[in-house]
Amino acid sequence: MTEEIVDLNPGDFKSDQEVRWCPGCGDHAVLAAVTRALAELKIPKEKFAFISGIGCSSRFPYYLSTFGFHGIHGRASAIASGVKLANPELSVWQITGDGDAMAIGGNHFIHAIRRNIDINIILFNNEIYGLTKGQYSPTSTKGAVTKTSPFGTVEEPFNPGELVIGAKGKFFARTIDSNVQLSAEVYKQAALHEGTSVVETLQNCVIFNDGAHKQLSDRKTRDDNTIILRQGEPMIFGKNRDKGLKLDGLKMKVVKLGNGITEKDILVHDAEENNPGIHTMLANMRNPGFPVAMGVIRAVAAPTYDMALRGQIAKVQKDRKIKNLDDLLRSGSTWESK
Amino acid sequence: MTEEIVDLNPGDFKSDQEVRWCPGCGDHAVLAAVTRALAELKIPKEKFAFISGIGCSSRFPYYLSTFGFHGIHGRASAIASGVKLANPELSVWQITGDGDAMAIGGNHFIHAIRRNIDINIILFNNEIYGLTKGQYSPTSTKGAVTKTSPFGTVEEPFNPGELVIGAKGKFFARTIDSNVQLSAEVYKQAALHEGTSVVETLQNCVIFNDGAHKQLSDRKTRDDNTIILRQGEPMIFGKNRDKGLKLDGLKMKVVKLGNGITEKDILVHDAEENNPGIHTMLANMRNPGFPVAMGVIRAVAAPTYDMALRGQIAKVQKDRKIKNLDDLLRSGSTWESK
Amino acid sequence: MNKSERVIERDEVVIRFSGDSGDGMQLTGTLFSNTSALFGNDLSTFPDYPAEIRAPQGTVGGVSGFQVHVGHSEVYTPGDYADVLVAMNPAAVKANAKFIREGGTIIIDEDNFTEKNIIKAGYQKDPVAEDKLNRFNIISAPITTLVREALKDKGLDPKTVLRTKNMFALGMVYWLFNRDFEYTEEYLKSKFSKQPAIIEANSTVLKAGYHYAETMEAMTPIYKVSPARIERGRYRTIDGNTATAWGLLAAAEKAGLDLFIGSYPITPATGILEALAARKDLGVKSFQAEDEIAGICTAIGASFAGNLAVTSTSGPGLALKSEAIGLAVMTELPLVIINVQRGGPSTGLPTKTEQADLMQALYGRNGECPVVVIAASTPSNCFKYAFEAAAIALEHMVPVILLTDGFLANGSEPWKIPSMDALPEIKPPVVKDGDDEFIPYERDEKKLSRKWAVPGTKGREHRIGGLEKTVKGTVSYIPENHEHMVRMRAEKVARVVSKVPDIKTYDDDEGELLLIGWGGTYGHLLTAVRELRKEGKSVSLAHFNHINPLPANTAEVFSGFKKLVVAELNAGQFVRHLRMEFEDFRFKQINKIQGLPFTCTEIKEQCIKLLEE
Amino acid sequence: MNKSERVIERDEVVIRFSGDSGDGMQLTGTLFSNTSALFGNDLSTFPDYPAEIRAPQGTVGGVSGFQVHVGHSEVYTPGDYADVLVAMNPAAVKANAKFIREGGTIIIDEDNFTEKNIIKAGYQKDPVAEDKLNRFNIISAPITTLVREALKDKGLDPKTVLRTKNMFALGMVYWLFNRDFEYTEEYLKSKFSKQPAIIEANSTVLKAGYHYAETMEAMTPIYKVSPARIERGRYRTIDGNTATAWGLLAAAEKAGLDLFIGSYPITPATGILEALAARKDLGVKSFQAEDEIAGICTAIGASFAGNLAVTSTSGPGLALKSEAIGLAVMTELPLVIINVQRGGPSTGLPTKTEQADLMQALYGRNGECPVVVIAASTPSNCFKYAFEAAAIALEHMVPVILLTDGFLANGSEPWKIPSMDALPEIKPPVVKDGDDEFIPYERDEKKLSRKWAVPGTKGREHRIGGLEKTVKGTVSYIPENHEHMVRMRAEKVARVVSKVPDIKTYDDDEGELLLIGWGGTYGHLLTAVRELRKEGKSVSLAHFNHINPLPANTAEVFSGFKKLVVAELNAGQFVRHLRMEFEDFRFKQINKIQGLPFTCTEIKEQCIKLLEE
Ligand SMILES: Cc1ncc(C[n+]2csc(CCOP(=O)(O)OP(=O)(O)O)c2C)c(N)n1
Ligand SMILES: Cc1ncc(C[n+]2csc(CCOP(=O)(O)OP(=O)(O)O)c2C)c(N)n1
Ligand code: SF4
Ligand code: SF4
Ligand SMILES: [Mg+2]
Ligand SMILES: [Mg+2]
Repeated sequence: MTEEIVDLNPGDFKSDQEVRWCPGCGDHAVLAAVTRALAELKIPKEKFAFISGIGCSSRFPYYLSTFGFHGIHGRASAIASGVKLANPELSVWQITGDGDAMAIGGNHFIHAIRRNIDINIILFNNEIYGLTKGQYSPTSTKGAVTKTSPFGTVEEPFNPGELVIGAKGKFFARTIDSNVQLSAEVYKQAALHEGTSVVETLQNCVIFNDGAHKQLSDRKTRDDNTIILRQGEPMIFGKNRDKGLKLDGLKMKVVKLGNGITEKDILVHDAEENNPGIHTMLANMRNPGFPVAMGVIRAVAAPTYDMALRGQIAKVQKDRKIKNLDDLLRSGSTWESK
Repeated sequence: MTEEIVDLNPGDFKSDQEVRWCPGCGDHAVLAAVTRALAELKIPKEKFAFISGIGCSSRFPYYLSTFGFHGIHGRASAIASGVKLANPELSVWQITGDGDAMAIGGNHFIHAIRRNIDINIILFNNEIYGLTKGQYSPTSTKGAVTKTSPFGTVEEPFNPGELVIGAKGKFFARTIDSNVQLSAEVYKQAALHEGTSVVETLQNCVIFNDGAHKQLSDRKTRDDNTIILRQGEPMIFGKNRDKGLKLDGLKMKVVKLGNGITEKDILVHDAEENNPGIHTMLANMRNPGFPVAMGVIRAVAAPTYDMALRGQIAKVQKDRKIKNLDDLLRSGSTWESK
Repeated sequence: MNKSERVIERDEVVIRFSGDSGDGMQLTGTLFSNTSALFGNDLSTFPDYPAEIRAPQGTVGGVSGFQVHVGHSEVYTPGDYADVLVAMNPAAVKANAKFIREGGTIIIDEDNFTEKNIIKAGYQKDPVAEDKLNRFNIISAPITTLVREALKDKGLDPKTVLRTKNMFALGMVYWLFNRDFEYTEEYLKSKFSKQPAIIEANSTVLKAGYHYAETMEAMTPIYKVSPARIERGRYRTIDGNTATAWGLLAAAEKAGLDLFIGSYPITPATGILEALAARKDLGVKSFQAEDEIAGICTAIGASFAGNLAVTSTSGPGLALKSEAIGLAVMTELPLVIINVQRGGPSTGLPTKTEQADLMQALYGRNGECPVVVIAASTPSNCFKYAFEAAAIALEHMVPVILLTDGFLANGSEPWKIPSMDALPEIKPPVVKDGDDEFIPYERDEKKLSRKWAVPGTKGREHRIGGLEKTVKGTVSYIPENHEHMVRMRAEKVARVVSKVPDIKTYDDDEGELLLIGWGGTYGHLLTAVRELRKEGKSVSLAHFNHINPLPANTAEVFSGFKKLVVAELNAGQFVRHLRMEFEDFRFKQINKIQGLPFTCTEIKEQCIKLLEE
Repeated sequence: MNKSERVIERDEVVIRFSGDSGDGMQLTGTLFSNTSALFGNDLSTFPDYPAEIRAPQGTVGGVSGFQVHVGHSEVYTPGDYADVLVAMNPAAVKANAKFIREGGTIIIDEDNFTEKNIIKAGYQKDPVAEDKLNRFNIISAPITTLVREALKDKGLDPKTVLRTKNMFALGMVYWLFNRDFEYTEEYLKSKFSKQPAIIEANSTVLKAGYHYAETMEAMTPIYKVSPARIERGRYRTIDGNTATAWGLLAAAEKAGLDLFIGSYPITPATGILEALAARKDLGVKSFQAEDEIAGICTAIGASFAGNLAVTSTSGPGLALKSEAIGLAVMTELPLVIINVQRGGPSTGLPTKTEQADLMQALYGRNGECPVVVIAASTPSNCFKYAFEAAAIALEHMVPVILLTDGFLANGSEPWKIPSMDALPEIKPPVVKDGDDEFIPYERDEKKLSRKWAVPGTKGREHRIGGLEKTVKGTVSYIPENHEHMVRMRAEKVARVVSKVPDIKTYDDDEGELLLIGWGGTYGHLLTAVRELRKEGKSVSLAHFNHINPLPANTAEVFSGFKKLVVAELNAGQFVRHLRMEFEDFRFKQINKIQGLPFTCTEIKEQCIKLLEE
């Protein structure tokens, strides 16, 4: 990545295009958080490439003043992989929805993750297909009544974190549109992580799935229903910061602080642990019963595909016999006709 | 599923087609194991439908005397899903390779699993593309030198078990071509399980990846390098059955029996536990250091998509107002022109 | 003067409702249309909206429109120009001014004509001057204020109050056309059955609009469009997507098979999946797949297993299905593939109409891979052609592509409800249990179709797949066998011609110019031709619903005319198909690639030019 | 008599090596070809093998063949009929008997002609009687026995011993054609550098075969095919896939860009990916994608980011790429899409050749979506056309589909090595850093191509995508803009004609019959035409490498002939393309859909018939 350091404001990352999301759509807040994160990265603007698929969320690149590519439905991971491999100097971001990434784009998504190509994936999870006006998605709650499931869905949804980890994911984080501060922070960490980073961003679709994440965004309930994980800190949460997470054998348990239970009994978050066991449990926690985990859940260092490819080319080229086409064309068996 | 009970021999399941795999290919042994399992199911032959994609392994349906469909590359899960939904009375099997299921077919694979459609997937894992003559696959060991990776691959492989569980898989088992007895047993259990069952079958490609699983099949090494899991039994293995598995905090550990460590200290296998924590660890165990787990690793009961769909239709039909097309055509606002 | 004095009797009238995406114009238009249909008018509708769910408020890009043409006699198109435009804001005026008939009426919400909104709409300052609005009869009402007023005692929040503005406009239009509220009130009651306050608010505002119009001095004369003299029988309005879905249901019932649909949502085809997902009462197995490939592949699986199998999509989705269509061709399984065309290429103009997937439907696959291609031509005859597509697929054991388009899919019209008794039986060649050898690719002598032995049928076990095979289904690389099989599959498709009715012309068998069309342009072409004929021009129309195979008498019909002109909403695809098939004719072209239907005016002008050439 | 007395001087000879898939016939054929090429012959090869890795031993389905045509003068095809057939078992005789020239020679391993094997091959009992083998000169040698004998003291296991049988046969053929061992021995040395015992065993057996032939009484006369009089220069043999890969490398070097290939393995195209994966020394970024869609989409991403981007596949893979090709068309990015055609539809005949993806290449996408289509016509000119495809893509900012086929991909021939200096520069319209506004779809006045501002370029940030857009890249639903953009994209492709050379005929500008071909049939058509001309027929050939746009002078060339006959390996696709483009001509057809190349004989026969009509 480039070493040049520049000073830009979030506003510098806004394009002149009219923002076309519905008033009240969570996407607006995500845009604000992303521009904040970008400004903090101190990288020249032309080094950013934002690649998206199709969906409401995938309109995102138009609203940034960076290089942008609005692809086709489901293929953003593949396009972004190509961009990164072609030019590893770029900071490559993928913008995608729960349908784009996990329905039609599921295969490219898990393969990009497995390969650990250094792209930053912001997955807008509104648990619905917004752009096509309200059909269920692979993350819609079982039983969800939508335009294509008038009697309720009969299928269990994916849990993005679990799928990411099952696909060998090294970085997974979660945030919510309403918490711009946290989002900006997490996006920045995703950008700094080398390798594929996935940030599930819980997003409200006011039109077709309003309130899907209400328990997690509402001022009244959010502190009891979510836990913000931070590296090295004990997993404490609650409006009064009086609840914590503890391991009970192989299972996670919510405990109340006090009555002999102190901070020392509480699990300390280690996103850098290679063993995905606890990360999976954290990613899987659901209301009611558990707080939903926010922040960087997993962030494990590992070689990236793009650097490995570069390295292999450099290694082969070091003592290469064939330096150009003329060499190649004349290599092996040839003969002269006179 | 049908109640009719029939008596058939493995031989009754062989078709009259010439088997076209290379001499020595592991696929021959899998065919033998499958016909054994089928015979034991006591289901009439016409109730079986075998669906495959493309690959050496995907030729499988031709060699069975059941209904068979040799599809296109990567799409077997989708075709099989359609067969099962169209006729839930059938025993539907998917035959697929590591390329077919996990490269091009990855998306259909994880979605079939998530939905928990009752199909039995036999995944032939030879860690190579056989039919196209030796390119690496998503399960090839990192660094593998193949026709498309002359300098070694630079990407981490999928672990099928981990991906299956990450995709909400309820049944995952592993077997190896060389152990026909175990394979037959596991295939039968897969068939009896309601919901998607995936059986990773380690298979030797004598031509393009010979010996990939040698440590696990060789008489001399196999007992120390594998552990066969059985429901309710302690996880003991080794040529002398003197080694076992134990939990050490959140990690799996191999211990030697004796010196104070007895069978009671050893983990007891519970494939039916819903929490996937231990199953993932078991599926992830690799040589050296750990034995590779064989047998049924995970088998959790859960509603299937096909039954839920049936149930929903039955429920809606119970007090339906619209019983046929004439009713439908005349429903809602209509008017008479005279 | 009293109401009756100011009545203008009209044969037909075109009304366009337009406003921001959030203004509820699609609903308003639909309610007006259904009310008119119940009244007995013939009609045709055209919804026209942006790709964004809520494009930026107040901008031209965000305008959502719904046009409806109601008539005393038959109506074939939503009309070129509107007699009445409802414009909820300046952007709606800006976007539509060019589509209003000289002297037409514009109803505006004057509360929205603030300077800010005027600028946002792209006017410099003065809409009236800039768009020469004084050519029109402008009815300016403070709708927002009046709505607030009407609901001020109801204790509703301001958002809810404003959301009823469309009902005020609708009320005004009802007065203008002398329509009653019955249908609208019923709709409100069933839609908001759990929110009586909302029902009341909407109903209050609706009446307020009506009464405002009635008492307003500057109000334009009211229009009277008497009921159409249409065939006796029971009617309903239906849009193209619903008609398609129902046609498939009818086919399943007639064939005695379960209906399976494997699809992935895509505009403008999603309505078909949605309409079928709602029909669990009729046992439909609707499967929302993870993508288009899974959509068609689950359908192929369901077809193998004996269901009437369907997959529906739009252009980009059809592209993704190409490989699997080849598999259905090779395994010779019945399959209905519905492609609701939209503007391309790539994502293109997803909410707009176009006819540019014809070549893809004919040729978008590897190898020699012919399928039957059919096109519907009105919203309601989507029922007929969906039924027919299924019948051909099932009886000839062949994949059939049914082409509709965004215009047909979203457009609606009154439709005489058919009786199921009147529809033909469908008899798929299903094989029963048995012991004699089943030969999968043995062919019917006439149709060349193979038989269908579905899993579960005793003694009929067999294997099929995508590799070339012999008649027994055995994989075969024998050169002559391949050539034979390729030719058999092509000939099987060609023989579907036995089910294709002869093409008829509107209205003469010979003449100066034959206008040739296909699919969704029918209404516009027919109207243009009828008008040209009234003007004494020697013009007729041949409109195709069968694209492959073409009707047997096509060449004969062509030979009756001096000039052959193919009109289509693309750069010339059907005309290329005709050039390939009929070397002996020369074809001229009329093409439009604007994401919009033809206007009759355009067609007439071009025909007149070509007649004079 | 001594060797020289029995020598038959021949202008050209066709040899076919055949045996079980495991018998090493592909290697044997390749070694013979390369040896002959080094000797100075011109040649053309045709490998022909089953889809299974090891089809069942001893059956006709399992026979793997390699045919090579060596000549003193120019050689354009692998030959219709073999002069010499090496048949390692009865199945090989059964499969090939009809492809041997009357009076030709068959070398068999008599140890393999057991009753069991004879029956397995599908003979009732007696191959000689059943296939009338006495028409041929049969050299029956106990090869298995002799090989065992030759290696009996080497301490090798029996499997390894038997694996050298092919070298015995090759030794016999070397004697027959008087060739030396140098190349073969060098090959063995480098291939088995770590197993000296294997090198020795193969070399021993090779010589044993040679000496056996030399001393054998019944041995046929030996053939002498003198070196070809070919142009001076340095030569190598090259197959079509390697030539394609290298052509792309040459283009990347000339354009000064990195080469990126995103592909998914598929027969018969995999060789291109493999050849490029091996070129890390030249910095190639080869990416084996998870499927074909990811293959093209990574390539599109790489193109956006400024690489020369390529994706390679065969028919079913091209079908999967259709949607994404539309994206490349819409974003107007340079992209080379290589389709190595094989037998279709669906999985079809994966290892066989065919030309049935032409319509898919032209039309297999949603919307109005034209691309440039080019076809190579010999194994070695795949280099030239791959280079050209890249040059057009880069300079005109347009996706280009390059069609080759299984016959070209696997076939090989001697090739005069070009010098990089002699190849033209490639100048993509790359934009440098800058502050003035960058307008993404501003077009070059002549070519109508847009400029290429790649991420990382300061001040050139912009957004593109698959929706319709204005010249500034802003999404636009404006009707007129859409029509304009559709026409611009089409016109841009049409203007590539400026890079397309005029079509030349072999050999006259006018005459009775013009045979018209395209792509991989060149050698066969040319040979047939040359032979017909020798027989005094007024026949010429126009062979097309440029399919879209077609050469500017096409119509002019057509007008010089009375009869136009289009020959292709499909049911008639190029002929349909010509019918659409040239209404004024009538075309006749010669078609073959058997997974095999034409034979010159077939073409000649059909031309003569058509001449007489
Ligand atoms: C190939 C293809 N299939 C389907 C579509 C239609 N489509 C557009 S966006 C979308 C899903 C959108 O859902 P999501 O990705 O969750 O994004 P959101 O709109 O919710 O942000 C679908 C099905 C398409 N454009 N292209
Ligand atoms: C659409 C498509 N892409 C690619 C291929 C080529 N292809 C056939 S099988 C195969 C991979 C085979 O590997 P695997 O699934 O592991 O099966 P195996 O042969 O190893 O049993 C590939 C790439 C194809 N037939 N179709
Ligand atoms: S439909 Fe939903 S996701 Fe889309 S812009 Fe509107 S609120 Fe946002
Ligand atoms: S190539 Fe490998 S996988 Fe395929 S049949 Fe041969 S041994 Fe089996
Ligand atoms: Mg969504
Ligand atoms: Mg494999």
